[in-house]
Amino acid sequence: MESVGYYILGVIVTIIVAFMVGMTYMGLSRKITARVQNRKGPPFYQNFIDAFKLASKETAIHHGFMHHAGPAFLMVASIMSVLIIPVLNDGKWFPNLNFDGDLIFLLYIMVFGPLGMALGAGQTGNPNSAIGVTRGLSQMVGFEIPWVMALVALMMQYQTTSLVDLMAVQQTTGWLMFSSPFAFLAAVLAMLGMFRYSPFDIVGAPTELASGPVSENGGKYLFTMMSSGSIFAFAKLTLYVDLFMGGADNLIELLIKTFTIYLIPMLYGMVSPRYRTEQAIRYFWGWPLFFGFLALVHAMVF
Amino acid sequence: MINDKNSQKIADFIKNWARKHSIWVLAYGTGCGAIEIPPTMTSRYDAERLGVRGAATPRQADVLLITGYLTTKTLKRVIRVYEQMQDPKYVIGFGSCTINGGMYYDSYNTIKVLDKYLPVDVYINGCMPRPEAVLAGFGKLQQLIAEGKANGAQKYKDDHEYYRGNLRKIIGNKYEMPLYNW
Amino acid sequence: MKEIKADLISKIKASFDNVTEKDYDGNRLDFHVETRIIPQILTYLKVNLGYIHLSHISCVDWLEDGEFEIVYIVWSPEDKLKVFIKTRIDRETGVLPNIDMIWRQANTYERELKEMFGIEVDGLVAADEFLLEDWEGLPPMRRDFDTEAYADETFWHRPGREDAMDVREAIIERSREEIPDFAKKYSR
Amino acid sequence: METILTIFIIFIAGATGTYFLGKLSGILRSVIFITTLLVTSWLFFTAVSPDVIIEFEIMGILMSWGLTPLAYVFAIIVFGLAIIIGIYAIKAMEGQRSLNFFFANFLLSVMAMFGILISNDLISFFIFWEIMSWSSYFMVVLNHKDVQRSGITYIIFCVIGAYAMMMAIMIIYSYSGSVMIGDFISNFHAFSLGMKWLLPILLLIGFASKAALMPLHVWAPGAYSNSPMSYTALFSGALSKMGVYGMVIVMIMIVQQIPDGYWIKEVIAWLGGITSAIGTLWAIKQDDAKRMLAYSSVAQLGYIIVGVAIGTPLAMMSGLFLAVMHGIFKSTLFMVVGAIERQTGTSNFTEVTGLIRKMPWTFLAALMSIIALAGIPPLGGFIGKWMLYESLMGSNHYLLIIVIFFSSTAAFLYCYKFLFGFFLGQEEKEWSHVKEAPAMMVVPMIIMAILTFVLGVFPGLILKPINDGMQFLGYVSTDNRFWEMSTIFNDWGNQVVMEPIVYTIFAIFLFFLIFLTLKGYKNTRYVTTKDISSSGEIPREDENLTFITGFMQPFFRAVAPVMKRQIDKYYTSFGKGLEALFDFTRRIYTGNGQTYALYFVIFVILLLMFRDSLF
Amino acid sequence: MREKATTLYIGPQHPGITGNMMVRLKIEGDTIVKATTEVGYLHRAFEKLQEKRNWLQSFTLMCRFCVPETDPMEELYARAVETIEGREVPERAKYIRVMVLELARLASFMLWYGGQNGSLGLYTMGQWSVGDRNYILDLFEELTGGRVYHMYIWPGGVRRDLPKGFEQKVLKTMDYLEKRLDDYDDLMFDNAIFKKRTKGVGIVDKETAIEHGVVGPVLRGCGIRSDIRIDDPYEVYDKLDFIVPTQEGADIWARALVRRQEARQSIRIIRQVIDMMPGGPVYNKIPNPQKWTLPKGDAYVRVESVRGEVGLYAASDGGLNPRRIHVRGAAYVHAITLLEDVLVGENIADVSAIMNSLGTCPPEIER
Repeated sequence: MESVGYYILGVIVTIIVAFMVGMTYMGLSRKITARVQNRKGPPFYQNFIDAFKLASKETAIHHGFMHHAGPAFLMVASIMSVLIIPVLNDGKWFPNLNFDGDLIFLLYIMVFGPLGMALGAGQTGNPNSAIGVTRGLSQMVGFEIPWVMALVALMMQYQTTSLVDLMAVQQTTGWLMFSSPFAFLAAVLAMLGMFRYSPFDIVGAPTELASGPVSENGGKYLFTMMSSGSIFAFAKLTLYVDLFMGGADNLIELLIKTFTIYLIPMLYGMVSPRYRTEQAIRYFWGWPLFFGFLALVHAMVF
Repeated sequence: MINDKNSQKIADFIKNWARKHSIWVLAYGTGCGAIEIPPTMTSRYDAERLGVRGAATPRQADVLLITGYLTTKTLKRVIRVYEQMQDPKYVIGFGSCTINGGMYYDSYNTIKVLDKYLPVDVYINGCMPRPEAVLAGFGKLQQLIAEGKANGAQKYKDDHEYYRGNLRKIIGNKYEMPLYNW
Repeated sequence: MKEIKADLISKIKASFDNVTEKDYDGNRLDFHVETRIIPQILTYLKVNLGYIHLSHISCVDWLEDGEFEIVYIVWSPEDKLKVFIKTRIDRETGVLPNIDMIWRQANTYERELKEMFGIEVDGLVAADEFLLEDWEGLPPMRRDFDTEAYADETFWHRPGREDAMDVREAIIERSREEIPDFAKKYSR
Repeated sequence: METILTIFIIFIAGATGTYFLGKLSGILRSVIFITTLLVTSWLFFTAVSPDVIIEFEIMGILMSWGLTPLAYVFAIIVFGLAIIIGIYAIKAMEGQRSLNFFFANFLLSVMAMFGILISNDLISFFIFWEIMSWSSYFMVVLNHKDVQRSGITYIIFCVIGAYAMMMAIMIIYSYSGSVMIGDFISNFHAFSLGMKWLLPILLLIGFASKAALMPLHVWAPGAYSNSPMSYTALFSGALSKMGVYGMVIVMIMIVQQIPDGYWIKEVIAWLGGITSAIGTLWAIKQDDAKRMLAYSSVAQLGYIIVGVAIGTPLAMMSGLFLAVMHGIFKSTLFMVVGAIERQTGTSNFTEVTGLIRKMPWTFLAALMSIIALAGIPPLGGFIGKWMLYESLMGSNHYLLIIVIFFSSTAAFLYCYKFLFGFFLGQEEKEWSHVKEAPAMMVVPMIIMAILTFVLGVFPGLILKPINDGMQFLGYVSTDNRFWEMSTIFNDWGNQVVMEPIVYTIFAIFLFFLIFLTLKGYKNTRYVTTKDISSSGEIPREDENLTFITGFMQPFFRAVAPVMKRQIDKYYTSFGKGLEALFDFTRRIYTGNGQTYALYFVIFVILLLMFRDSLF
Repeated sequence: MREKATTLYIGPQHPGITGNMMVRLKIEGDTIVKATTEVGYLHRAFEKLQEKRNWLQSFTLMCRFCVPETDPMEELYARAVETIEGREVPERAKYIRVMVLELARLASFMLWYGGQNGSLGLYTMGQWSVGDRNYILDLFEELTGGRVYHMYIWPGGVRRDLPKGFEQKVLKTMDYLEKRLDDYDDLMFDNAIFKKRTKGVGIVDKETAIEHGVVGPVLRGCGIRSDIRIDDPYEVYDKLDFIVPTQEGADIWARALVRRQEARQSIRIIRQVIDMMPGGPVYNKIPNPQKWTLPKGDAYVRVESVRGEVGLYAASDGGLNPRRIHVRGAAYVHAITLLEDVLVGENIADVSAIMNSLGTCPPEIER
């Protein structure tokens, strides 16, 4: 961190990398889904075209200030998460707002965006949006509990709330995935909900709610949300890698690890119908919660 | 430095290229043509490889696919949906019945000529058009977009009175058709 | 089948007056009845004789007689017999009894009769509109409604429809065009 | 003359003046009311220091008044809220009945709270406590509606608490012969073991009933929603904190002296956790904003009590910080509801929708307070939540942290419901006449909203006095971490610096807001909420397109097998017990709370007069 | 005063709707308190147009009645005309008709597989089954020249004989599809989430079914063994050996199981028909269509489609044109009164699944 200029440049590069990787992953997910479904599928860069097209839409409508600003809230959450989560182990190449990656702060900043977006969706006055938001919030209560249990277990076990410290621990002890297996299981099962792939795509379920909260967003608004989504996806994947897979030393390693993680919700989603809201919540309060408890017990005992 | 016209041209080219390869079709099966849309979208014909993909609500959609005849009751909804779509937007008339009424030429409840009510960019004829024909229709639309000729939205804006007048003629004054977008 | 039919005819005739029957080949039997006993005879068929399935309600416009013929078709899964209950009502003043308390789906049929033929159904509870929206004028399924004239008056027709010239021209024009690349590539 | 006494005299004079002169003219009443508050606040903030102690004797009992550093923190809440809510109340109460009584009572409440905070002896503490209870009770029954349920429930719980407290005071006095709090604390080790357990529990019952700790929270929804919103803001924001104040003293000063007193702390902490979870669940279910906020208050006080009960330095600090924050954002929210009720005539979510463009400033205040309530950075609520989690982790409360996290995540549901129900959704014709609340109501709300923001960026502003108070309680401040302006630390040495975070958040937000605004500025249009993509149909006029009835039904369906049966059972049995209690009290007394309060006072005075012959 | 319940429109422009129709839902929470079906978006006035056409011209309109499954409509019309006229149909034509009808049923089942799973968010299934459906449509294309509208079964027989080697192609396709149906089972019926989503949802019990005149798989799904092919056999169904499956559950799951077995039964029937197919002519020639009149009379014929009984009432006044053609669609019963009753108390998440399960097909309702 020699200078402010270097710092800002690094931040921008981090965001751009996150955007590109997230978009590419989503494109690859479409491609892989297509292959499973017996078809050729769009090119992997299709999402970039879609995003660019959305950005180049000529007109847009909004239903008021909150609806107008909703995607900006979402962007705050995604970019803040990217900036807080250390991308690589040494942190030289991708500098970020280094508060040691405080996990509690991260937990809360990650819900900042969805809530802002929910307010935007609320202002549209579209019942589909409101229903989608209530579903999303309910589901969030569902998967946050096992997710927090996993995190608390880790934090307690290693007496730190800092992601950087946890990554440093893994340099000596090996991947937390193996030393805290229950926390990993709980966190991965919670991740299924976090990524909102099937069977947890209840928020924007097209056949039920006609795409839910985003049903009034088009053009630049949808573009911002799409970009934010891809950045957020990258942030979440990096978080998992940092937490459980020992972080990454270089970009290639990071890509391999994140994509491996990303395959889990994607492949599960391809062959699953969608849960109803209460079923989704109950799912998270079943096995994931049990693993969460085991993780806590594990943390207490060791 | 950079010629304004040239940069405009390049920007237009890139924009049109993106629009051409990302066509989001509104999920609205207005008529019996809707039966050939699933095959077009699914594994054998797979329109997604051309960037064609469904959109759930009009705010996100680029293309309004009029799959066949429009009854007067549907016409009102179609026009409302069309007006809620964002520019640039395109209309594909699908099937013979959108062109000249097809076999419903003497029906009291279907319109015969779609382009009196909506600015149609591409017609796909046949009853019913095969998925290949639908793909060809999308190909034609892509071609028009690339050439910058698919400007139906502008036409609709310019001739709004004309289109609205034609609509009024059918639905009379009883039905409240709010002037939302214009 | 013959015995079943004979049994049915005797039972119906014993319970209702002014019933004339007409026998057909196969599993079909017609009864011509008065309009007012329609609910009773249908209830009787459903409750006492096992004709539990209302298959169809149709209406034929006999313009020259000035009457509508309403046909109720019921079916018994045990007898394997289709029974047609036919009745005639006046085109202008006729009122049909409501039978949707016997079979719920009759409600839909009656809504359609009301809208398409303008037949009043006594005691029908349903929304005003069924298939048409803001329809004014003659109910369209009446035979004196001229759909072609209405269409000509209301809608545009693309010129050239008479001999389909435009389509032919389009086909010729189309055949001169280059086949698009992707069509070459992907069409089977 | 001593400043403290001056403040009291001004309060009493102000209350009397408000009541009697207010009958002459409304303006005079407002002037007296606001002058009283302004003068006393000014005196408090400028002239009162925590050192001065005055002692005097009434009826042979030594009274000792003085402001401890701990009480100073609470006094800040009381006076800060009182002045802001006072300004708000003048406009908000316009045109309502018995205003003289309201404003006089308001002043009495503030005075009583101040009295509680300065009392160093148990007798005056108790007297002020009772004054506070009565005055708040009169506010609950001010509207003369639902007196039977809300009013009687409230006074019964007041009395339960007061009896428990009084019993404790009697015991203390009869054992040690002194009513000084300081004496009691220093002599506590001399009590027998049974007394050592009984006294704190009695006192805790007394305080917990005011802080609405489960199972003593039953009165809260009715009382909060039944009093005028201008008072509920004070009620929930400041008055309930008096219970917390008492609990802090008991938990830290007394419980620590009990051998195995650890268990009391654990039980109270768990009660606090469960209170927060159940309060949250009930809050989500409410369709009326007042009741929702009431249950939300119960839940939030649960967090505070958890922090206080855990008692590690960080936990205590988080508890006190949350107390301050809760005072700010909850009173803002009650003020918002008051404003909405004033402008629309209802506080029910299912009736009001789409006010955002009619009442933008109110919305802003509500938004900021809700973000603070939800604990989302960068506003002040986050600091408290952060410290609470860190302290729970530092003290190894594995499961409690999950309970707290559950309730604070579930709190998002009612937070969203509050904003959505009032401000978002369809803009209906029915409410097209609604105007923004008058400036005198909006400005206090906005000031409070800004406060939540300022405290979020610079928590040190309030952490400094809290730290002083904690030193008074016996916490040794080892490093300077407690009064760093913008940084918060946990027990393990991790830290969060708020300032750069806040700046980054605002930078990103503004960047994208500008991007969204400027990109295609000319072609971006505002459209009404009637022009939604409702599947191509045009909605009919009489159709309700706002989704608010049964808002979180799927969530409740999911929690039903886990929670619902137990809650129901608990509540029905508790309700039955409560009704039996009602009947019992009604048989003894006339059923009128005011009469009963009089009996009670006489009883207390008699006891005090004949104390020598009794013990 | 506004209503307490929220209004939610499912359709006409909605990804979850089964066609161009609308269900107006009143919801409280996510529970439906009232549902109203609104139709008429597809009303083309076929029956009016047919009165203006002659008997053969009317036939071309027939297959457009219900798009997902066009052949039963042609069969209905052909049989109605034959019944009124008393025209004989050659034996081979009957077998070909059964084959075509069963192929159409199978194609429709494949579409249902896609629709039912798409409504629950399992899009992979839709991609598979709708893609495989193309193989059946290929057969149709070879046989009739059209993928969707065949106009093959017409009064007096079928339009032309089977092409050379067609039977083998059909059998090969059947082998392939049978294999694929097992894959579908793995994806769909072995799926715990699918089971959770469909069990106990959209219940149509026996009483409701009889009260509403429910037909087809919905009726069989509540335990009543009823099938037009057995009860009121037409063509050569009485000579064929097949099972009519029933289930007791009366919910979406039960109906899905019924359809799953029926799809296999269709394959079985097709194999039998090809096995038993006699030689001979396929077409009993009709007179000059411009002068073709039918005797005065009426007929009501029924066919078992995928959604259940489809009937057609035809009346002739002895003239060149039909006096009245009136189609009774299965969806006519299912999509309006039944759907309105079934949806009450259900979750909004299940609306689309219930509609798919009941077989609501709007073009058949509105005609």
